[in-house]
Amino acid sequence: MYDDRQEVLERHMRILEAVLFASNEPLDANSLLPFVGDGARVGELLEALQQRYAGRGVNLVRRGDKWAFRTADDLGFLLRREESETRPLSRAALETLSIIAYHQPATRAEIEEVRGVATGKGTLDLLMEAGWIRMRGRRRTPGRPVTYGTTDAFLDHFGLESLSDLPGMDELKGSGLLSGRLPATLQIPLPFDSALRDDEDPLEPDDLGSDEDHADD
Amino acid sequence: MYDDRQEVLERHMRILEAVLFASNEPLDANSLLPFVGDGARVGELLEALQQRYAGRGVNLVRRGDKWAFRTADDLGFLLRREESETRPLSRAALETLSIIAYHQPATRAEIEEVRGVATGKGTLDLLMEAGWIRMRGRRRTPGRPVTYGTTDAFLDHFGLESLSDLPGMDELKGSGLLSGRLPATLQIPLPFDSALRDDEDPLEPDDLGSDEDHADD
Amino acid sequence: MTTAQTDWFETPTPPADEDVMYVDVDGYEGPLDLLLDLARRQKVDLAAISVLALAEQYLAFIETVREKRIEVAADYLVMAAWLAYLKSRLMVPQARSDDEPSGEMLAAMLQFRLKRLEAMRQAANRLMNLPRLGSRVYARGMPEPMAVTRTNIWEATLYDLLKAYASQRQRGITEDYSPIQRTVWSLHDARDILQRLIGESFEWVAMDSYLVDYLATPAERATVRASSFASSLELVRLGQIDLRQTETFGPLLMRRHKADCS
Repeated sequence: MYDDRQEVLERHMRILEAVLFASNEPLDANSLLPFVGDGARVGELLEALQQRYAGRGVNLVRRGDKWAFRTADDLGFLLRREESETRPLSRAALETLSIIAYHQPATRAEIEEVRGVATGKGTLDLLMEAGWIRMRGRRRTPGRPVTYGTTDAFLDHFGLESLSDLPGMDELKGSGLLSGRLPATLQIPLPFDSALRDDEDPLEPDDLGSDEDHADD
Repeated sequence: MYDDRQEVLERHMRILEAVLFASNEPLDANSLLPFVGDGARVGELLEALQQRYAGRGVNLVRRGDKWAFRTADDLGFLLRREESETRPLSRAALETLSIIAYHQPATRAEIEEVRGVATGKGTLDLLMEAGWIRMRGRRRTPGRPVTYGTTDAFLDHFGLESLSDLPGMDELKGSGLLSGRLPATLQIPLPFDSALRDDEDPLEPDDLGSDEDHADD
Repeated sequence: MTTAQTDWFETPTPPADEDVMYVDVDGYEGPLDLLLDLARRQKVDLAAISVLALAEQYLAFIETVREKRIEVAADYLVMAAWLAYLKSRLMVPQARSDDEPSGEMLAAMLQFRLKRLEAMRQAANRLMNLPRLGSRVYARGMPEPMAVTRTNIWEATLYDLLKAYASQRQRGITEDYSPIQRTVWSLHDARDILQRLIGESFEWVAMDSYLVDYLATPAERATVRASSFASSLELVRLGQIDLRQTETFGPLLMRRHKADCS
């Protein structure tokens, strides 16, 4: 009986291993489920598989809700390739990205408030096109501005398991730089990773046209 | 001493694992050597790595002199998915099919004459693919055009016991599908239902290749 | 981490003081950026900078720039105005009744904003230094994509099939059909014509003889006869003509009614 169970687990792990290895995009538990059958506990299988690959040259990593095989961090120096000259992000785009990452959900006005300068529409477009940010919803304030947040592709690109892994997050929280300490105009929301916050409304159908392309799904 | 050696081997295996995983082409031992250092025995390392992955969902396989990770053969089916989509038949296809049903055996020219427009090859292909029509033979006229007829799958799909169940002129009028005022010259033929008609020759061996797939079986 | 990506962080290398005057405002991403750069040059912790000194440097800087070039973005001027106000608040002791925020509070706000911007810059820098996918971490180099075989299942009902057949068989016919335009003699016209033809003739003449010109067209024959007959009955009723038929299906004879005749 125990052996049977063990055998089924092994078979399921092989299957997940094969599917995740084959894909270069992270996959979530739901899209893996059909491969192993409805009864299987994909979450547990994935964790067991992650254990098995811990310490190897290739690791199973979690990116938000998704999982992917990636080369081990510490081998990066060996694997560095001649990178085809990818255009580095502009300073404006970098700052905007980090403000969205650390302050999300953030409206354009909030981003501008932190940077002290207007954000060109092109900057947000560029980050959306890169698949790193997405429109999350609308802030329940006058004008109902769109709120921006990061995507799972952002987590994947920067090798983060979740937003709480953002470097320096605790420090920033501790120093109050992410929390509003000063008058209401300076209030800054804490990063918020779940569906919608109290003061957010879902996007409207019209918004979605341009949103869908960038949504992490 | 032994432990040190073991540790070095482990480290080298991790490196090869990562390099082979990230590479976009199979690699041979020589191109792997620089990653682990000149002293290493890449061949032995690769074989050890292959051992380690034997039986897993992903295997290290050798292709000539080169090595690559590949999904285990027995799991290849995981990477194929069949999707079927139910789609309504286009008007052109419906018209062509109905002409073939009533006028069979019908050549393409005859179909076009009834429809009054040219029938794309695609339409006939589609109906063959659906398994509803088949090539019956060749008309004994100049050019020896192929004659088309319906299949048993056609009868099955449309719930007909035989072609004689297709409603005739009076029934079509009775159901309102044909208007009552039609010139006497308009005739609705009785579909011809058996193997070959007097003016038909059997298909030639060359025809059969493409016919067999669509034959009613 | 590629070198290019650190550019923004490294390049605002504190220029020598005399260079400051020649720094193009366009090189700064807004007044806050410029202020942060000026604050960095105080070479103390941002928490310990002298906001008053910072305000003075900014105002002096903007003044210099304005002397050299006329256009300075409005943002910079708004900030200059705000800093001038801040300076005055810091220098003039706060009156008791004053509802306005104190100079210290304004200074703290400015300091907070500078620290926050600086923090975000450092965060961006740290983010870009992470082992990023494609720079130090790699995905499978030879992914084995899922092959999807798509099969179409065609759907049609017998009704669709019959409708398609019937409609195309009728298509040509329906197009050819055009209602025949019939010329119809109105009763009124028929009466006028009859009266004109009969005129003052008191001889019995067959109706068809009168109408011979009009009966030549087969399509009109029926309407000409019917309307003329109906009109003749009306004329009889009015006592204008006499009408006689000597045998069944025989010709209809008509003549002008003689008023004095009994």
